[in-house]
Amino acid sequence: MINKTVKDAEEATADIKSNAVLMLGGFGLCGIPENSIKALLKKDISGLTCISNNAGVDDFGIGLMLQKKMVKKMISSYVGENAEFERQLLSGELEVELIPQGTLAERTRAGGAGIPAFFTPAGVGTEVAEGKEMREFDGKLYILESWLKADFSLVKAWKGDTAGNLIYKGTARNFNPMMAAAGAITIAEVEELVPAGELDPNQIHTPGIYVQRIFQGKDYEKRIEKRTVRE
Amino acid sequence: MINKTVKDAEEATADIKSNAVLMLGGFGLCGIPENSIKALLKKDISGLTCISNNAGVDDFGIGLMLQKKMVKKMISSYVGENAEFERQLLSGELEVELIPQGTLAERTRAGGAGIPAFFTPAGVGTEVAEGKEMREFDGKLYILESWLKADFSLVKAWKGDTAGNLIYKGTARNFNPMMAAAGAITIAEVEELVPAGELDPNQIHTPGIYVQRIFQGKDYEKRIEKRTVRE
Amino acid sequence: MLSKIQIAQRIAKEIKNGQYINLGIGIPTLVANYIPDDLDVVLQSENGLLGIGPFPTEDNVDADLINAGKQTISMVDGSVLFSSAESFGMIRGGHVHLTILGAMEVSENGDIANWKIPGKMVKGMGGAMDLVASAENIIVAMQHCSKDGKSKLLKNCSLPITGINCVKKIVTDLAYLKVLPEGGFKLVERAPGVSVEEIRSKTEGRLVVEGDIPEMDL
Amino acid sequence: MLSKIQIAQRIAKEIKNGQYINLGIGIPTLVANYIPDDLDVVLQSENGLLGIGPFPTEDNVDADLINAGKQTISMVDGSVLFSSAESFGMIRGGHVHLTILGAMEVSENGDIANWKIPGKMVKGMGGAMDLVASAENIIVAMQHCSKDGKSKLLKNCSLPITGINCVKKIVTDLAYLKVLPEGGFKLVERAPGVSVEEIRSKTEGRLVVEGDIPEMDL
Repeated sequence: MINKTVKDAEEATADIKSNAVLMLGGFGLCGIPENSIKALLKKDISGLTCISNNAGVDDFGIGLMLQKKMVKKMISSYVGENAEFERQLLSGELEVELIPQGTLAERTRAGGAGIPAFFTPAGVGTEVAEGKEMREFDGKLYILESWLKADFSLVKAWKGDTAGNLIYKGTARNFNPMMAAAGAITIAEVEELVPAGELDPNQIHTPGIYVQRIFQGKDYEKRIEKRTVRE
Repeated sequence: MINKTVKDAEEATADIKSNAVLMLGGFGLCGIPENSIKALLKKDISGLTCISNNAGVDDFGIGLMLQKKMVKKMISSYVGENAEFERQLLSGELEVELIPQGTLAERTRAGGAGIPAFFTPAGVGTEVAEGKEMREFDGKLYILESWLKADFSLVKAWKGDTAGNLIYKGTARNFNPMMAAAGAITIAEVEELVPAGELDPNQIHTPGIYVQRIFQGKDYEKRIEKRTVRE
Repeated sequence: MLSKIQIAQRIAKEIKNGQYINLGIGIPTLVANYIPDDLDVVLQSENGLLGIGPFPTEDNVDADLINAGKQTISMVDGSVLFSSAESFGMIRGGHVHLTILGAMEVSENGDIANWKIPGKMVKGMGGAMDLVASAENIIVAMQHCSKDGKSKLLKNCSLPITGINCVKKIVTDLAYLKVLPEGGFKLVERAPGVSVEEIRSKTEGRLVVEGDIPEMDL
Repeated sequence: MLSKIQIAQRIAKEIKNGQYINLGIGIPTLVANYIPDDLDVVLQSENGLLGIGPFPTEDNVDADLINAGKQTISMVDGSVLFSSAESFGMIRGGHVHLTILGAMEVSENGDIANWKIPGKMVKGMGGAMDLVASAENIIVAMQHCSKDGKSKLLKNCSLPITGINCVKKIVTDLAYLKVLPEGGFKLVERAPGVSVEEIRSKTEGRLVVEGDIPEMDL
């Protein structure tokens, strides 16, 4: 079996250069590639395009990359928890493309699965549909959306093996599986890395074929945005 | 949790009528809904359209439905193991639509996922592309294919729970998950039916939302087409 | 006039046995508390969960288990986890029967605006455009008028819209209304103590009133 | 002239470390036996498995574990199972690097025909059209001529085609050839004891011969 293991986040991200297109897994702060983001923050790069459902918060996740002005453009569905983001956007330093969440998920899935374009009903009649081809199927209107791919995809899983097979936990799965498949180089960080053969082949969420580099991350903070408990 | 349990295959298939469009899971004889097929064979119905990757063999699976002349049309990727199939096809009794296997899988996935059409490279320049819209993306040609849906999907899983959540085993997964999602009524038969809550929520292949009826099957034959062992 | 909780209570009565339901942030989330015990329904969270349970106890908080509003949650027996692509496949494919969400404006032909206010920071549409383009039944929970007194039930939406011809029912602090297929808000029930005249005066779009309009039974 | 096993052996030498490979039925399946031990590669079965192992022992035969040729198989450490949609997503998405398959005809511009003979029972294309439309590298394993002596390396395919401009390399019982981007079969190696003249006489399409053509080293 092909061994995808690298030492750490620094080695995994060593060849990510300025102006690269990145996908980053996660929903809010849940399931984000904390180690890879930290490694990027140590690099002197900028002009990045980041495809991620959200943009982190001011002091965590992609928010830290925004603070360092590494990001030229965000492609997201919701970016509302971030003051620095708002400042850069209003000042014109940052470009933002907002995409319906399901369309973002499906365009990413299409990128990994070799589907260059597909029709979806999301956004028909809204500004999202402007300039896009529209067509009717069975009496309902749909717009044509194209695939999304990345130079590098940074994903986070719960467990992984040396062959790159990944298992996510809870709702930390979210965008990670599609992004893993849509990256030319996919870097997976996992909480627990085991030898190939230890994970049940029937219970793997992301087949290792999509993963080029894998490492065991460390010091996960796993911040909670809205800790809510029963009364 | 919504309980989808029915008594058996007869109850599950009771309202399947002549001229219905059916999807049947399985690859060859691996992962086919044996119990539901047996129940259909007891019914006096005909004119069925069957969407299934293969058409069984002469004396098992969909082959038995062909013997009983219940099938008007097969939509498949490969149908080569069946003498009665060949006879009916050559005599004009049976209509056959052949679809590339990946396109069959993706069209079915699209049916379940609300994507009415998508572009795929499979079949460009071949008779499969005849009459279809063709378009170039990034210098490569693709054809437009549409979704597939069914009145009833008959799927087979290894384990299931009363909420309709399914886990498949080995390569018996194949087309079953996409067909489960693409049926207006999806009937799942499982080797082991457990109460909701007993399966790990993180390890379910087909979410119960796609399944309308579930029952524990019996007397599985699991025939092997080509038993091949190490020398 | 209904409180937010009463709006949620009224909407809860629209839920049918066996439904899969997506609840938006705000009043819609409150609906979960008032679903009758004799109904078996399943709540979907579009970030990848079917079967939302109650908020966790302090000991069971798990950073890897949140809802679409980013709150920590729990699961129930029969819950299932999946990816965002699978989740929106469910939504677009019509497997989620009912979506309940808030709105800034609804038009008399069922258009909804709830994601963007010109001149204010845009946060994004999240999953709202997918949800309103997909579910067979969409119920809006909102105040009848904005804070500055303007009707939110309009002839045409003035704000950038989220989806067209999609809203089926609206429950406000004043009334329960259905959007007619041919256009127009059909008044179905009045909030206790609220007159048809008041509802009419606060509804900019075409209001259809036929016969006696009963008060809500909460 | 090469035996089927020798064709498989020659093709095996084209495999590179780290590749994910799909092997078709027939000679391509034999290739698995000759992959050098020092290479780490993964074999894909398009019915839903990455990491095909050897055929099972009698005790380990499992009806729920077959390859795309419907033979019982085994798995290896690191294997993973998935659906047909995921499987062909991998194929179309270019994640499977190399496809090795048989053919009835190949044209000098890389078209392949291998699924249908007019007048005979059509069995279907299975996954072949997806595979040839997708992989960056496609190697054909076949006899140079049909049983009745006709060349299978043609100017244009006469049979219904499976895919266009896709075949990159061909290994036959007589030769190893590359399909040139501008069209034509470039002769790279001769089978032991086979002359360039024999290959030329049995190749209907444009054969490109440059310099000395070495014999294969098997």
